[in-house]
Amino acid sequence: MTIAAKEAIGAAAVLRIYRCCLRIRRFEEKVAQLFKKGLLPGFVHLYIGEEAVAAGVGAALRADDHIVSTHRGHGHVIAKGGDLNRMMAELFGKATGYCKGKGGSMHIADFSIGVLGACGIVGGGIPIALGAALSSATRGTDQVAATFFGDGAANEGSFHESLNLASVMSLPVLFVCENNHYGEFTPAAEAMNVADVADRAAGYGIPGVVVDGTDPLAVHLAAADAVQRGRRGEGPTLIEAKTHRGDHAEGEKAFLAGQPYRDEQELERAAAGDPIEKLTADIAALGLFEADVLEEIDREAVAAVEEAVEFAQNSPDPGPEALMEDRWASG
Amino acid sequence: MTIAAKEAIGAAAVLRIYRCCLRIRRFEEKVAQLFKKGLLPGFVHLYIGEEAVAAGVGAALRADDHIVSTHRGHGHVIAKGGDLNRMMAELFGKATGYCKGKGGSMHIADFSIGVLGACGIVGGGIPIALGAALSSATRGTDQVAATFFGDGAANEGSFHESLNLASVMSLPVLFVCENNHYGEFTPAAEAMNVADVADRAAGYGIPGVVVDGTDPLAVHLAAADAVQRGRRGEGPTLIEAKTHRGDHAEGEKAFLAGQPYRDEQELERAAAGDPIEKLTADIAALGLFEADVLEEIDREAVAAVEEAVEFAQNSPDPGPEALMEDRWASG
Amino acid sequence: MPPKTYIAAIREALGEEMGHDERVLLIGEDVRLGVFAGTRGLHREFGPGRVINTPISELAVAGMGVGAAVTGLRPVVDLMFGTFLYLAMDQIANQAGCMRYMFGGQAKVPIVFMAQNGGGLGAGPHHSQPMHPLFMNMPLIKVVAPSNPYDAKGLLKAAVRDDDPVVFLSQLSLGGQRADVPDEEYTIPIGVGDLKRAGADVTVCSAGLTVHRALEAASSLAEDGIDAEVIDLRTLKPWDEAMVLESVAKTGRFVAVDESYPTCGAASEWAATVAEKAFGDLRGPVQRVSNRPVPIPFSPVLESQTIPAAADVVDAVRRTMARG
Amino acid sequence: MPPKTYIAAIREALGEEMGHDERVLLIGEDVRLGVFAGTRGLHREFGPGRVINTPISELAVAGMGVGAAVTGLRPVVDLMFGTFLYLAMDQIANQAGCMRYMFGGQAKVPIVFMAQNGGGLGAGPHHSQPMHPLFMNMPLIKVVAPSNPYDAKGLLKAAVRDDDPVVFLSQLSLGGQRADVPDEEYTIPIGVGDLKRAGADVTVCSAGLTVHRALEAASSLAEDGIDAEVIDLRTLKPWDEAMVLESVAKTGRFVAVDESYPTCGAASEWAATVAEKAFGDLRGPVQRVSNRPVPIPFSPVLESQTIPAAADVVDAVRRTMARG
Ligand SMILES: Cc1ncc(C[n+]2csc(CCOP(=O)(O)OP(=O)(O)O)c2C)c(N)n1
Ligand SMILES: Cc1ncc(C[n+]2csc(CCOP(=O)(O)OP(=O)(O)O)c2C)c(N)n1
Ligand SMILES: [Mg+2]
Ligand SMILES: [Mg+2]
Repeated sequence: MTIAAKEAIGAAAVLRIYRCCLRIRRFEEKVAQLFKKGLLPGFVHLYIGEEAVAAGVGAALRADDHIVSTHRGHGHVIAKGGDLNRMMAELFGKATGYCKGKGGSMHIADFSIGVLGACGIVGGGIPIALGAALSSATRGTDQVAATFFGDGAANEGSFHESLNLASVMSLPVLFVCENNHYGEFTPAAEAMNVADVADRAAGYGIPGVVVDGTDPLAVHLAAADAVQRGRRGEGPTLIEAKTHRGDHAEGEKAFLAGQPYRDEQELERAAAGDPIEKLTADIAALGLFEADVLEEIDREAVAAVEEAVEFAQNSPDPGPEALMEDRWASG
Repeated sequence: MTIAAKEAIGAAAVLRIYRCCLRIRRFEEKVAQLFKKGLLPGFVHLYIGEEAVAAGVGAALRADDHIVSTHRGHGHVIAKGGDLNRMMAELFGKATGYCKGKGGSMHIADFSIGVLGACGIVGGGIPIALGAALSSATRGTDQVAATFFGDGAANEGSFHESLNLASVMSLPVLFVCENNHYGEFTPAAEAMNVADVADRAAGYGIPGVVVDGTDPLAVHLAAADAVQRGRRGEGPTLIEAKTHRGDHAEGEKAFLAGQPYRDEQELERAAAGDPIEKLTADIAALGLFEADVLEEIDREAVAAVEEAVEFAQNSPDPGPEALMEDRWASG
Repeated sequence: MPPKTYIAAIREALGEEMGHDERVLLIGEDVRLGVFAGTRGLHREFGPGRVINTPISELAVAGMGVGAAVTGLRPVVDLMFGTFLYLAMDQIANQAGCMRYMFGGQAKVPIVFMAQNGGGLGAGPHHSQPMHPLFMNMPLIKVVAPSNPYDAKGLLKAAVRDDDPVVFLSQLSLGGQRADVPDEEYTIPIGVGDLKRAGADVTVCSAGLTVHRALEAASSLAEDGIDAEVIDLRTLKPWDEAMVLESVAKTGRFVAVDESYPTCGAASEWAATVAEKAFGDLRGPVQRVSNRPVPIPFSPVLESQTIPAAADVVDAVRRTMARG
Repeated sequence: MPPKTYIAAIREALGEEMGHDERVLLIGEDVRLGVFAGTRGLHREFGPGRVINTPISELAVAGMGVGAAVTGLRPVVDLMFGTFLYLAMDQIANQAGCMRYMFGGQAKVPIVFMAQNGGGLGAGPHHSQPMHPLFMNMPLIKVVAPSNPYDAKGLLKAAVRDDDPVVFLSQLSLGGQRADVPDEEYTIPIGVGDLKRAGADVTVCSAGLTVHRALEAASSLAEDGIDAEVIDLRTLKPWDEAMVLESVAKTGRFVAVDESYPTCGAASEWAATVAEKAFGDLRGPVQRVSNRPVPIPFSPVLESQTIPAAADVVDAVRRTMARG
């Protein structure tokens, strides 16, 4: 995408996207450290390398739009404006966490900002976004719902059924496929016989767009288009963002005992495709902000993450009374 | 399709297809009568109008190939060479039936001729065909597996997962979509936003073919191609046969209490698209057989169906000992 | 007021709740024409925005319902036959059944999953399997199974108003039942059983179709001087333990009758609870009457042998009376 | 011979069976690298035709396994976590679980579905729900749940050789266990329990992880002079009723301990059966120890409170000893 195309985005949105990328990156780097120290229970999947997707889409959404997230979901929550303290506390399993310690890394939700929850079931969150979109359609608002999922999830039945259902109901849904080329340790190229997940959109009669998922502003423009279609009542869009992740899950190297699974080219492409570098270069090319503005944003992000760790570590574990709470909404 | 293209089929195959169509038609007409008389329990879905699909595909298969069938499955069984007596007895729930009365109309199977069973779960049979194909691939034979399913089933997750899985494994599977334009009482046009189910094949990197599903010889040619691809190790094919059915299920008019659901055009198209008439015309155009040959085939079919009814009616109900039999293959 | 059928009662419940509360939507395959679950006519009344006729996609349809529920609607998702719920199980068990708790109380999931449960139709295994024990085992799913038109209406209305996920299981084998069903507003609270017949000698506990078999059995036992108390639980989870335990305290004998597979079935739960909590009251062994452990066969002759019959209940009562 | 881990035992069983019988295939997501279910290394040994690494498509993968089984292969389908089985449920319950019976005995369905069951991982609800009661309820599915490496190997080999569908549930929470596992050929028959500890006062019945909790409880009860007999069922369906009833005939008391949700759980089945068939032997009420009825929470502090602990077993034993 040319830099000219990106000029339309405007300084405020670019700044928002930059801040978001930095917050995600710094948060995740810290989580990696904490995990290595053995401070975080369970499975942890980081969003490092994929920041462009959440940040680009997030900046195209309104506060009252909904998102549904995945096992690799920290970035989505941050992009929707989530609270780092409560997210970090949740990763520690603390009572002050988003889910009071009951959900953990794979189940962060913040209903107050439209985050309908991360999901440990691959593809499990996709149809839930249709329901959020149906709600807004029923209420007559122009809210949209975005659902994130991986290349691997695109082979689940829920993907197919959901794209078709959203299409025939013309629901305002953004299907955001984060194609990081692997589902766990299986290359996408082995798990599907087409180069682009976006090609599947044609089978549902909806637009399918491939975008560089390491380019935050490119993702943003694609998302903004799709959001506009949704708000205008023109139905869903499938956006496939080609991106790269680090490890599938923290601790995987020990766990795989040295078995390799990513090819050299992919590792090189991943290294070359840092979304923050790309965004920094774009910002320079657009002549928007000086380096010190960006540095200040980074410092803020680092500080916010430090605060989050402190908040989490100083928070209490859930008490025994918590075990049987939060079960029923009715009597 | 031009008549010239059909010349390659050869007299024997054409005769087989004609015989098959007639056997299906006469069988189903009789079943309709029996159902009306209240002699058949449960739900019964007839294949009248769709004979071209089973007959055309069936004649492209070898005896050792496998098929997986649907709730609308009588025609598939006949096309694979099934025994009318045992099928009719099964519809009556008799001990001499294919499944000893335990399956009924929606669960006819004949493993001895490669019919791995009809399936009451829409889309439930699709992945099973992959397993049959995997078996032949594992044994190193060139058997193929055909799985029939409706336009409605093409919106099930199992369709998507199965096409993708067969594609990446390059399994010799014929996915035969019988698009009769309705899933129960919902038009396909409302249940999907594309004109052709075959369009979905591209999303899996496999060929998708639309064929006139009221034209037995056209279906046969498409199926024969797909079978050859499968036998050559070139993987699966999606064949979409556009066809028409009568009622969704026997007794539906009473049941729907007069609520209409098919539009006039569809009814007209259905009336115009009788596969047996089309085939008869083709046979005449090809100059293959005289009318008396065809009449004799019809008489044979009628007689075979009469015999089947007699066999079924003279057969005993399953005895009480049958209830707990056929549960475990192991001890 | 002429008696109404079970299906008409369901239709009335849906119509009334949709009329009261515009957040109530009906979603499912062929809900427009109303295949049988009593949705017929609602499309004309409420239009396609409230009665949503979907493709055949159980998983996405259920999931869309879940998403609608957590964002303020009150969907009723009609999945037609219980066995089709296997396809939607992830959305029911992992999503609807976990969201509130796993999100620390943030989510409210007021959704009803409706389906026809069990056999008696001559429709073969894929349309007949009894599903309720699976849902009973899920910790945060409620399960109701009305045995008659009056309860069907009252329980369905209560289910729609409930703020948690409810699986509403009706039975086509009860479709022909007719009973007086008031046009006036009423609901039946979830979790409260119904004492169908008072008796002194033995407590027979059941739900759904088999309540009728239990009542038949009670009549025939009465001829022999055995006075059975029959409880219709109506709600399978949370079930009315108190009513059952109170009854057993009086009768000292317990028979659980349920149309599901025996192992980990509903009858297992009832029998275990009574044996655990009312041991001191028991004067004979608890007895279970469940389906034979086979996928419901097609042949009506065989099918009728798989589902508990009144005679099976009578035998079970005699077994527990014979002892102690 | 150094002790082997639970996971190594699983790997050995698979390797041996694949070595013996070329019809045995391993199918699943990431079975090539072997995420944890003991499939690691088999790909190198047997190649991609025997160890089939699939896309993330549980339903089709399970269904492909079913189709392979009925056409002469003996697939082992690894579905990773128990909760993912919800997505494959139609193929397990409606297809694998019905085909033989509903086709009148024509089909033989020798398939093993493998998954990690239950909690203890700090992985949150979507990776921790105990699934076994659902499969126990399906009439024609066998369910095994080994509690130690020796049984894991022997039962998995038996499962692979079984001609019917078997759900093989291992537990990551047992992954660290080590025990002597012979290199020599052996199998453990499906359906036969293992008397882990003989005792005179109370029968404690369990399977999987909770067997260890039961044994712990037995040790601590022994200090107080209570002599518990501990049975490891090993197979959850068909389960060894005879062993349990014989034990209860001796002890007169029964405690069922199981890591599943309480309603219609495995403990319900065991308790109901004992109350039904050994009533005359019972000197105190049967007792169940099950999970708390909540989706297994993430926080290890909370999680450890949801799964039966040795102290819960001790309490249950005391409850039943206190009476009668
Ligand atoms: C239904 C289901 N199947 C399998 C898994 C195990 N699993 C967790 S993450 C993952 C890979 C998902 O790949 P993708 O959708 O591409 O997302 P990514 O991890 O690459 O972001 C798998 C298979 C799961 N959590 N849920
Ligand atoms: C999983 C599932 N959902 C719903 C049904 C109910 N049902 C039976 S036939 C049918 C229509 C299927 O339509 P299609 O696949 O087009 O096949 P057709 O009947 O038109 O041949 C439906 C919805 C079912 N049997 N299984
Ligand atoms: Mg991926
Ligand atoms: Mg159709």
